[in-house]
Formats: sequence, C-alpha cells, structure tokens
Amino acid sequence: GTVNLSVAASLKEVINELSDSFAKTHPNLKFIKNYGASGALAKQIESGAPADIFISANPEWMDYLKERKLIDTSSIAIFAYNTLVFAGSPGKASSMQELSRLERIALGSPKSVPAGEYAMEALKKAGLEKLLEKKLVMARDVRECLMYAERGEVDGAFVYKTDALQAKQAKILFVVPQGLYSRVTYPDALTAAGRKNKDAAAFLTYLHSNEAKSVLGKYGFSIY
Amino acid sequence: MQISMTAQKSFGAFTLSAEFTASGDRVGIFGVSGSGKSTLVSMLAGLVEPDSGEIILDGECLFSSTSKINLRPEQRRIGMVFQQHCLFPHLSVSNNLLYGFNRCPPQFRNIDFNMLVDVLQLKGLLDRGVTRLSGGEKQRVALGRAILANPRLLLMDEPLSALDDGLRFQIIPYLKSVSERFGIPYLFISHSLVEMRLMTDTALVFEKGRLVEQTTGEQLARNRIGKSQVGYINLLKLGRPSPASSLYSYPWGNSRLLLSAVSDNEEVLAELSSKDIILFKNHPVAISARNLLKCTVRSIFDSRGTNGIELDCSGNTLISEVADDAINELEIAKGNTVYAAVKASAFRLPGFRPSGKFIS
Amino acid sequence: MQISMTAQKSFGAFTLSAEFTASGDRVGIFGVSGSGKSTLVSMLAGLVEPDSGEIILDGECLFSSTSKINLRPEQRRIGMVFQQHCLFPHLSVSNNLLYGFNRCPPQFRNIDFNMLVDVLQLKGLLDRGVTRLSGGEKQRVALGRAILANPRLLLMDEPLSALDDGLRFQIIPYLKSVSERFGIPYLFISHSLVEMRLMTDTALVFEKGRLVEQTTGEQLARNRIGKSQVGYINLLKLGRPSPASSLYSYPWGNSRLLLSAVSDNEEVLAELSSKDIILFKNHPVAISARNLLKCTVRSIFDSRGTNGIELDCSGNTLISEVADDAINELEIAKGNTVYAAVKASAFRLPGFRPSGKFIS
Amino acid sequence: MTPLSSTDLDAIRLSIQVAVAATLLSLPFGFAVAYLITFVRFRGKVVVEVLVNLPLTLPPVVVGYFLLLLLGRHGWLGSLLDLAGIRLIFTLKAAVIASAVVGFPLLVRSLRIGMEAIDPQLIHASRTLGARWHDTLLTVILPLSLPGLAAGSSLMFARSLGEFGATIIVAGNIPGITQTIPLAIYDYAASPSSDEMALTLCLVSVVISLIVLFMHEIMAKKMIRRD
Amino acid sequence: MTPLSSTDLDAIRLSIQVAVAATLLSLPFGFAVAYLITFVRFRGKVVVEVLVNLPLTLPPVVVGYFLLLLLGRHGWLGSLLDLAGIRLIFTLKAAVIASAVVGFPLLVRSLRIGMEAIDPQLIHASRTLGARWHDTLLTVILPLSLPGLAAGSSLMFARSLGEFGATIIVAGNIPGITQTIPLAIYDYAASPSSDEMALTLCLVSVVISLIVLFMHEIMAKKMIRRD
Ligand SMILES: Nc1ncnc2c1ncn2[C@@H]1O[C@H](COP(=O)(O)OP(=O)(O)OP(=O)(O)O)[C@@H](O)[C@H]1O
Ligand SMILES: Nc1ncnc2c1ncn2[C@@H]1O[C@H](COP(=O)(O)OP(=O)(O)OP(=O)(O)O)[C@@H](O)[C@H]1O
Ligand code: MOO
Ligand SMILES: [Mg+2]
Ligand SMILES: [Mg+2]
Repeated sequence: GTVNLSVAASLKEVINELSDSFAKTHPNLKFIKNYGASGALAKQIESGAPADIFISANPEWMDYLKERKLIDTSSIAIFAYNTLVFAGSPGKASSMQELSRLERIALGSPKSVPAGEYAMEALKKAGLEKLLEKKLVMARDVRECLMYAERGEVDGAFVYKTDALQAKQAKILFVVPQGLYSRVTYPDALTAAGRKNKDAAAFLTYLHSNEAKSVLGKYGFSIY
Repeated sequence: MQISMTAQKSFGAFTLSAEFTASGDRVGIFGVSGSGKSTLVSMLAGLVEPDSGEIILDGECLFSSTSKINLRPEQRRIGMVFQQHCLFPHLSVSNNLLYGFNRCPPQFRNIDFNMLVDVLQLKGLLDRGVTRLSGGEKQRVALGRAILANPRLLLMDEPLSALDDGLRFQIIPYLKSVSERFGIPYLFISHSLVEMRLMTDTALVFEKGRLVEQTTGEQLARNRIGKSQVGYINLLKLGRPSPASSLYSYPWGNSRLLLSAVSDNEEVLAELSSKDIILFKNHPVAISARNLLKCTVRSIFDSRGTNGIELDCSGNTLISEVADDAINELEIAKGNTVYAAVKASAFRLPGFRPSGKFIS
Repeated sequence: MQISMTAQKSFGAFTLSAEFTASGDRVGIFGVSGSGKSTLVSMLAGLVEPDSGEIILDGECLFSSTSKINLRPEQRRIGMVFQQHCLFPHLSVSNNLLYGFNRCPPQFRNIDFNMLVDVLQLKGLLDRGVTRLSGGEKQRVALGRAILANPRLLLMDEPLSALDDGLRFQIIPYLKSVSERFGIPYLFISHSLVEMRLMTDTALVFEKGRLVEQTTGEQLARNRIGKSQVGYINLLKLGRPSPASSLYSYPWGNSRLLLSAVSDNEEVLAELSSKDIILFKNHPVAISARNLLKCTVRSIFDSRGTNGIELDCSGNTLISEVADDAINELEIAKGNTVYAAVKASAFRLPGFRPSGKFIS
Repeated sequence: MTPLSSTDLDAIRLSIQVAVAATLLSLPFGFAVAYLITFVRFRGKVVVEVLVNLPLTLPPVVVGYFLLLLLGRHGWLGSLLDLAGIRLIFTLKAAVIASAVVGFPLLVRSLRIGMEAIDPQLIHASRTLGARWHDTLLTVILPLSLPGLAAGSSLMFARSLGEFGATIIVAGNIPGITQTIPLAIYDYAASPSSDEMALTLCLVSVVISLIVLFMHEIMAKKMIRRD
Repeated sequence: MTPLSSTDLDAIRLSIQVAVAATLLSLPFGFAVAYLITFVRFRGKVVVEVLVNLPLTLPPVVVGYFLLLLLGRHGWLGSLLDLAGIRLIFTLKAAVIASAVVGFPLLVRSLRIGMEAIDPQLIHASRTLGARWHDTLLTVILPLSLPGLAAGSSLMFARSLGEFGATIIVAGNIPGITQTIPLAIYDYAASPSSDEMALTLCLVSVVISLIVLFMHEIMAKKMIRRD
C-alpha cells in the first residue's frame, strides 16, 4: 500500500530517515511525502489533498483540521518537542539580557512562523519587546533566520535547536529559558481519510516507538 | 453597375459629401490631392464608416444610417487597390496574389493567374517576400491581388502611379479586357487625364470634398479644351496596319491614316490631341504632315481663348482646337470644308512599347 | 557636385552595378520599374551597404570596401525623399517638416519655412498627425522635410508621383530655384520624361541593374525622337507676354510667338513637342496655326521612321520631327529654308495653372 | 559539483513537462484573449482585463490559495471535476494549471503589444479580399503576432520554470511526482549542507530556459520574413 | 469586511512606494538594455540576454538569496557599499531592488517587442535628416516604443505589487518599515483566524494595479497619434 504524509518542513530529515527504515521492514509499502509550511498543509488537506498522516509544527493547525472533522481525533498525539535557542557568531551574547547590546536580531515573523511567535512571547515575558523593537528583523521562516545569522547579516537569531545544530558558522549562544515561552510541540495524527489505512496507522505507531525517539534525539528534538 | 451614394464623412474641417448616382462599368474619380477621393472609395469598400447617409450598389443597400445597415467589407465583395499597396508582409508575392483568389467562390475563380503574372511582369518574383520588392513591383502585386479576387466592383486608388509608361500602357488594355470579360465594373482614381480617358466612361470630379462635375469621360475632356495643357484627346479606332515606305498605313473608317508607330493588334485605339490637328482653308502643298484630311465642320464650341471644332472626316469624328482669330481667317463655320493636317508621329498608341526599352 | 561610384550590390538574382562618374547639380535617374534606382540612391545615402566598391562625393570618400570606410548616413548630410514617404507617425506635419531643419547646423537653416509650406499647400495641415493625411499630402510632407534639412545633396525617389499636374508644375520650379539658391545639388528619380527634362541636366539610364546610357537630359530626349510617344520637347525661353486679341504674344529671342496661355512671370520656359511643329516648303495660306516661322535647316539626324530636324529660327533653335517621305517631298536639306507652323495651344507652360482648378 | 540525484533528474523532467504543457495550454487562450481585448469592442472588457492581470498582481502564494479554493474538493470547479472522477490537487496537472495561471498575464501582454503594432490597413485589405473575421485572424493577425507570441511564450516558459509559490500549494512538494526544480531547490536550500545542490539545480534551470529563449528567437525570425 | 489596521495601511503605502520606485528605476535601464539587444550588434549580447532573463527563470526566493549574497554585508557589492556607509539589506531600498530585478525581464521583453515592430525605414529617415544615434533614440525609437514601454512598465508595476519571495529575503518582513502587501498577506494567511484580512489586502492590491493598468493604457493611447 501507500502512505501519504503531510509533514512540517522542519521535520524533513527525521521523517525521511524514519520512513526509510520503516520501509525496510515493510517492502511493499510506498511513502508519498509532502513537506511544507503547516498552514499550507492544513489548507491542502482541507481541499481534499491526499494525506493519511499530518504532522504539524504547532497545535493551532491541527486544531483547525480537527474542527473541520478532517482528523481522526483519537489518533492525535505529541510527536516531538523542540527548544528555542539563540544562535549567532560566538561571543555576541550569552543571555536574554545581553540582547540589548546587539544591533540586529532575526526571528521568524511572529504572525506566520511558530518559532517567531515563541520568540516574541519570550521577549515580551523578558520585558525586552520595546527595547528591541527597532532591531528585530522578521524572517519568512526559521531557515531564513539562521541564514541571516550564518552570513552575519544579523548578530543573532532565534531559531529551533534542531536548526541551529545544522549551522556551520553560527553557534548556539544560549538556550531560551523554557519559562519564557510555551512549549514547542509537534502534534501528529491520522487524517479522516487515513483512518482506514492500516499501513498509515502502523507507521504512526512506529513514529512513537523507541527507535523513532532515538532518531528524534539525534536531530536535537526532545521527546518529553 | 449602378451606384447611388448620399454619404457624408467629416474629418475635422474637411467634409466629404458624396452625393451622386453613377451607372456604367468604368467610372473615374478626379480631383486634386486632398479632395476626398480615397475617402470616397474607402466608404464604398466598407473601410470607413460614413457619418450619415446611404450607399446603394446595384439595388443592394450596403450602408444606411437610418436603417442601421452596414455590410462588412467581406460581405460587399468589393475589391480595392490601396494607394499605399498594403501588401501582407508575411506572405510571398504569389501568396499575396492568391489571397483573394483562394477566398472567392469557386465559380468566380476564373481569372488566369499566369496571364496576369505575365502582364504585370511579376514572373521572377513569385517566391520573393513582398518586403523585398521595388516600389513599382509592390504596386503591381497590389493590383494583381485585387483583380484575382474577381470582385463584383473593383476600386483602384492611383494604381499605376509608380509605373513607367511602358508598363502602364501594357496594363491598361489588360485591365479593360479583364473588366469586360469577367464583368468587373470599376472605379478608377487617377491624376492623369490620359489614363482617365483610356480607362473610364463616366467621370466624377471632386473638389474640396464636394462633387463639382459629373460627366462622361468624353465630355469631361471636351470641357477642358483650352483649360488643359494636353488638350482634348481624340481616340481613333484603327484597324490592322500595312507598311507604307517607312511608315504604317492604318484603316480608319472609310479612310486611311499614316502613323509612324506599329501595333500587332487587330484593332487599336490611337490617341490624337486636338492640339496636333492643324486646319487649312485650302489644300496646302509641300507640307511635312503626312496626313491631310478633307473635312466638314460639324460644330464649333468655345471656351476661353480657344475653340473646339468638331469635324466630320469621311464619317469619322475629329475634334481640333483653334484660336479665335483663326476662325475668322479660315472662315470656319458649320458646313464649310477645311483640310486637317496631322503628322504621322502625332498619334499615340496606348500599350505600344517602342523598341527602346525606355520611354517618357 | 561630382559623384564617382563603382559599387556593387546583389539581391539574389538581381545585381546592381553602379559604375559611373557624374557631375552637375541636377542629375536624373531613369529606368523601368525594378531596374535598381531606389537601391542606387539608398547606397548613396548610406542606408544600403554596397557589397563592394567605392563611393566618392565631391572628393570625399563616403564608402570604400577596400579602405573599410563607411560613413554613417548622418555624417553624409545627404537628404532623401523616400519612395514610400516614411514620415514619423508620432509627429505632426510641422514637426515632421522641421525634423531635419532643427538638426542642421544653424548656418544652413536658411530655407524659408513659410514659403515651402505655401508651395506645397500644407498650410492647413501643420498641426495634423501625419497618419491622417491623404496620399498626396504625405508625399508633399516627405518632400518638404528633406528640403528643409538643406542637405549637401538631395536624393528624390519619385517625389511627385502622387500629385496632380497643377501641384506638380508648381513644385518643380520651386525645387529648381531652391536648389540653385542654396546650392543643393540633387539626384532625381522619375518615370516621366517631361519631369526629367524640366528637372535635370544629366541623366543616367539604368536597365536591369546596369548603367546603359549616360547623357545630358537634352541628348537623352533627342535620342528618343521617334522612340518616344511624346517626342522631343523643345524648351523655349520666353519673355513677358502682352495680350494680342484673344491670345498672348511672347518675345522669343528676336521674334515673337503667340500662345493661348498666360504667365505672370518675368521669364518662362515653355515646352513645345517636336511633334507639334509642322513644316512647309512654301509659306502656307489660311492656316489655323497662329505661328509661322521662317527657318533654316541646321542639321538632320535620323532614327527609325522619323527624323529630327534642327532648325534655326532667327537665331533660336527648334527641333521638329518629320517622316522620311516628307524629307524628300519638302526637299529638306542642310541650309534650305522651310516654314514651321505651330498652334498657339501647342505650347505648355510648366507651373501654369489654368483657371479651372483641375487639369489633366 | 555534486552529481544530480534521481529525484533531481525527476524534478528536471517534471519542470520541463510542466513548463511545456503550461505554455502550450495557454497559447490558444492567450491568443484569443489578446485578440478580444485588442480588436473587439464588447461589454465587460474591463472585467476580462482585470481577471487576466489578477495573477500578476497577487503574490503567487495567494494565487495558489485561490486555485486551491477553486479546484479543491469543495471548490465549485473542483466539486464538478470530482463528480467526473477527476482529481487535480497534488497532481502534475495542478502544477501545470498553476504555472499557466501565473504566466498568463505575461503571455497576453506580449501578444497585445504585438497585435497593436499591426497596421489596421492590412486587416482592411484582407477583408476586402473576402476574408471573414476568423480567416483574417488566422491568416493575417496570427502570423503578424508571431513575434509577440514567441516573446510571450518564452516569457511564460521561463516563468513556469521559476514558479514556486502557487505550485507548492496546489501540487504539493512530492519528490518524483510533483516536485519541480524550484521546489527541489527550496528543499535543498532548507539545509545548509546542500547549498551546492541548490546551486546546481539553479544552473540547470537557467540553461533550460536559455535554450528555449534562443529557440524562440530563431523561430520568430524565421517565421516572419522581414528585412 | 474587517477594517484595515495601521500596519496594513503602512503596507499599502510601502507597496506603492516600492512599486513606483522599482518601475521608475528600471525604466531607463530597461530601455537601454532593450535598445542594445534590438538595435546594436556587439559581442557578448548573449551574456546580456542571459543576465536579463535570469531573474525570470529562477524562483524569486533564489533571486532573493543571490541578491543577499551580492548586497549583504559580506557580499562583494555590499561590502563596498558598507565602506561608503550605505546599508541596503533590511531597508525599503532592498525591497525596491528586489522588485526591480524580478520585474526587469518583463519590462525588457515588452520594450523589445515594441522596438522590433518599428519600421527600420523610419530610423533610416531620421539618420538622413542628420540625427545621430542618440538623437534617433530619443526622438524616434523612444516615442515609437511608448506602447511597449507602457505595457512593460504596467507589467512591472503589477509584478512589483505581487513580489514576495525575493523581497522577504533581502528586505525582511518588518511591519511599518519593509512589510509590503504580499508580506502582510503572507502573515495573515498563515494563521487560521485572519484569512479575511488576507482577502481584504488582496483586493486592495488588485485595485491598485488596475488603476495603474488603466492609467498606462490611457497614457499610451494619448501619447501616440494613430488612427
Ligand atoms: N531586399 C531585397 N531583396 C531582394 N531583392 C530586392 C530587394 N530590394 C530590391 N530588390 C530587387 O532589386 C531590384 C531593384 O530594386 P529597386 O527598388 O532599386 O528598383 P527601382 O528601380 O527603384 O524600381 P521602382 O521604379 O519600381 O521603384 C528589383 O528587381 C527588386 O525586386
Ligand atoms: N483620418 C483623418 N483625419 C483627418 N483628416 C483626414 C483623415 N483622412 C483624410 N483626411 C483629410 O481628408 C481629405 C481627403 O483625404 P483623401 O485621402 O480622401 O484625399 P485624396 O483625394 O485621396 O487625396 P490624394 O490624391 O492626395 O491621395 C484630406 O484633406 C485629408 O487631409
Ligand atoms: O513547518 Mo514550518 O516551516 O515553520 O511552518
Ligand atoms: Mg488618396
Ligand atoms: Mg524604387
């Protein structure tokens, strides 16, 4: 059979690895993978795009589909967690408070990028919002944030730990205290259409196996 | 053909009011530059919409502002030779020529392509793109294209202006024979009175957008005796010539004429200007003119400074132009006898191409 | 002006080889349609690059394939009246006219705009866009545009073909006077032998891309006696006329001539075709021709079927065309006396517009 | 330079397929619309102009969303197609439609510039020679618009090769099935380690579009005989 | 319909600024390049054509990325500008440049179609009347290319209004400073709750581009006097 995946782009490497190893034990199984922004994925599913499993980068879009009865509600679970970090050239800053010394800081556009929303939340809680207002550069996604930091266009960027680990130039300067922002969760679920797909259910189960958890760990995600 | 037009068209200060009824298959349109000739034929073809009025061709209404009739150009089957050629730049000469031919109903596709190409001297050019032609070549293609479509009326807007006389006088008889044979009436615009006399029977004279004169080609020319620098052109129907020493003797009605030019045709129409006929009271002696005709004065009509004398020469008609004084001196009066002298070289044979390849 | 050209240009099967040296300020180019006239002037103007050869104008090399010289058109200061007008469609009539004027060095901006507009009858059209002109109006704008630029050489490619005679014979004397006054030599292409006679001194005759004859305009016309249907045109310098009953008497050298046309000018050049002169051995009586001139035969030159007779009429020269037989009959021989009869209406005054607004 | 993987080769193939199909599909419509706007007077011309230019003004992503609404299972066109058993979303057909819609205004504009330059007297001439409007359209207007057509379709082709925003939304980003070159580039650019692959694909894209550009120019020059 | 917020109004203003500036900035360059390609024979014409068409073929994101490489603090142009104290990245100027680069091929193409339709005899005529090449350029070629220019610049303007991919990379998405309409739409569309605002902004964008389209068409018709 085939399993259609709609997965948030930031999970591309993880899911590629997991689907490959799952396919090894299920030789007749074919994965059709679609990576994109969570919102676009949700809209596509709503429009009837073939998807058996949906993994979102935030609960909001999962809820959106749930409300429209396009998700097998019973299958919703947390696939992984991520951590917000601040990455940049070494030595620029080592804590939230030192950010005020910087000239330019990149973060995902809070309205459209979950990572940016979390970063903004943290800045507000830390009382730095007004202070840094003129220094913030809103990027399209986490990847662009990191690219700015890598190329030195900004002094540093709020990104996920998983992204920061892939960086060449930029280093994680500090981890944003979890107290400053809500947890970054990646919910997964079978879609209404995927409910009857046995292979999809099997793969979803596999995604919560220990083998999967160790792969997640390898890429920097946390599982609890 | 019967055209009845009562159409107005204004461009700013200029207003063309075309109000006339014309019948006959060969109609000429005269007028100085800017008098509205091109606008008139464009309205007939359906390319320019009159502001108001009516156009009726052979009983069919082509345009009427009151009945809101306006036939589309392709419904009118009126062919047009444009003043500025308007060839299709993306087609070869032969595809331009055949454009209308291929679109006309099969029963009308009867004009001989090869003969047309021959007369227009386009043989070597058929595969050439029309953008790579000389000015005169373009004009000939435009003419051929319109003829091959065998329209029910052909409008020609100065179709011969870029051609040398040799070509021109080869094309004119061809045009006339095609028109007669296939029943294509035409409207012909030209600045040349000779072309007009040769090509048309009826003439409409426009001036500043208004019809000032409607007449036969014959009458038009007569009216212009004294006004024109060319004079009235007598057209003489001559038979097949026989050589006569260094000249050629042509039958003309009951008499014969000596001409210096030769023609191969069964019948030719020779031109003779009224200015080239000199009258004598008595038979002159030792005169260089090779033709001396004894004539009777049929009528005299005058116009400023000169007089037109209509002569009867053994049943043929000739018109000569004579000064006032000469009338008295020669005692020219209706019924009197005079001798008319004409040089052998004074005749002009249309379509005649002298051995020299180049002529005026 | 001195042009020396040895240039070749091939278009597929057609090859123009322009090899000649011409001097004089008024050069004509003859040739049937497609003989290479437009190509020739385009090479002179720098618009068509010759395949090989050399073009030298007044000692300056404009093009040379061996020395790799090829002056750009704007460096040549050679004006051109295009066969297809080529007006700037985005400019008004006056801006078209002034385009070259505004670009010529200030010291050369001396051609009177208003007079030009007057002669070309463009007054009411100055603000109009050139796409909204009649065919003849476009041609006049093209002519005016080139003249106003006051070029050092003016090339005119059939500049009068779309004009009526009235306009044509008003423009010709103007063109000649502008050329003389401002020292603008010109090359003139036309199919009309009369236009050529009036406009040019030297004539180059092309045929299928090759120069077949180079001659003076005078000689060209003489050579064509008998070949041409118009005949040789005598040009007579006449003085100011005085009325003589219904005609006008003009001084001509030591004698006088009676013409039916009147002119306002101090001096006019009248045309008289060699075919309009009839010769008598003895003085004829009661003849309608108003002019009888006693002449001496100066020389006889022949050409197929007709002969040119050069006559001395009280010091003036006239050429008459006569059939072979007449030579014997009238005993025409060098030194003999003959009488030449010419009708008052046989003369043609260039630039003369009869009271009727419309002429042939 | 890293060698191309099999999904890269797939992406190249798919991109060419999409660009060719989108261009060919649009040509007749583009020509018809350009003709209507240039030569025909009719009510609601404004509406047509608005619709044609819409995809240009809007960000491609938005165009993608609108297409998703239209062609999706609940969209008014999509639901009809669903009844006929046709599914467009997440297929290559959707990618073709996305490219066609985004490139359409470019095609129409180019054609219009070409058509407006046609001497109206030539159209008149064909009419007096008996050609009806559709005949004139095919034998005069079409051949004389070829330069505009060639320019427009090469613009369209190039634009299709670069189309990303609308495609990813209606066709998804499924390697081997709907992943075209831009989507593959997007994927590569996501991880800092595969920048080079992204560059390689960019190069491929540029080379393809250049080949097409030149082919078009040669075609256009051959097709019309002018000096 | 939800009323527009102040950042939305900012986005509208910024979008217009960017589109106008990008169009005006590109016009002289576009005209020069189109002229070179159409009328001048020179070595390396192919290279110019490649460069001009590049931004069309590549996904806008990639164009943005290249611009960042070029104009960024460490890019070879950016570092020079940095010395002169000029910073482009994350400013409205960068948005203008992004729009200009992405729309440039459209402008040049349109101009070329218009220029290629000019009768070469008219250029010849102006030369024989003493006009040097730059004179002919200004007094014959320019006015006769106006239809192409109007079409090209309205295409460019519309494209600028919709430009998203390249802009967001070089200019950032900073509300009130560099956030243009497409970026604002993107933000709205990304959250399920603000779909409507996205639609409103789309509408604004369409209306603006239509106004410009019609202005251009009227202009073009007035500027050339033809029947
Ligand atoms: N671009 C071209 N390609 C091929 N042949 C050409 C081209 N231009 C002109 N010719 C040919 O060259 C010959 C000379 O053309 P040209 O225009 O010089 O003639 P012309 O003497 O001016 O004739 P016309 O009196 O008809 O204007 C013609 O036979 C024409 O067909
Ligand atoms: N589109 C137009 N707008 C304004 N005036 C025009 C337009 N077309 C023609 N005219 C004017 O109308 C008059 C008649 O033009 P038309 O072309 O019918 O003249 P014509 O008799 O054919 O002259 P020609 O012998 O010079 O070709 C002219 O004075 C011309 O200037
Ligand atoms: O999965 Mo995303 O790329 O942050 O929406
Ligand atoms: Mg006319
Ligand atoms: Mg010519």
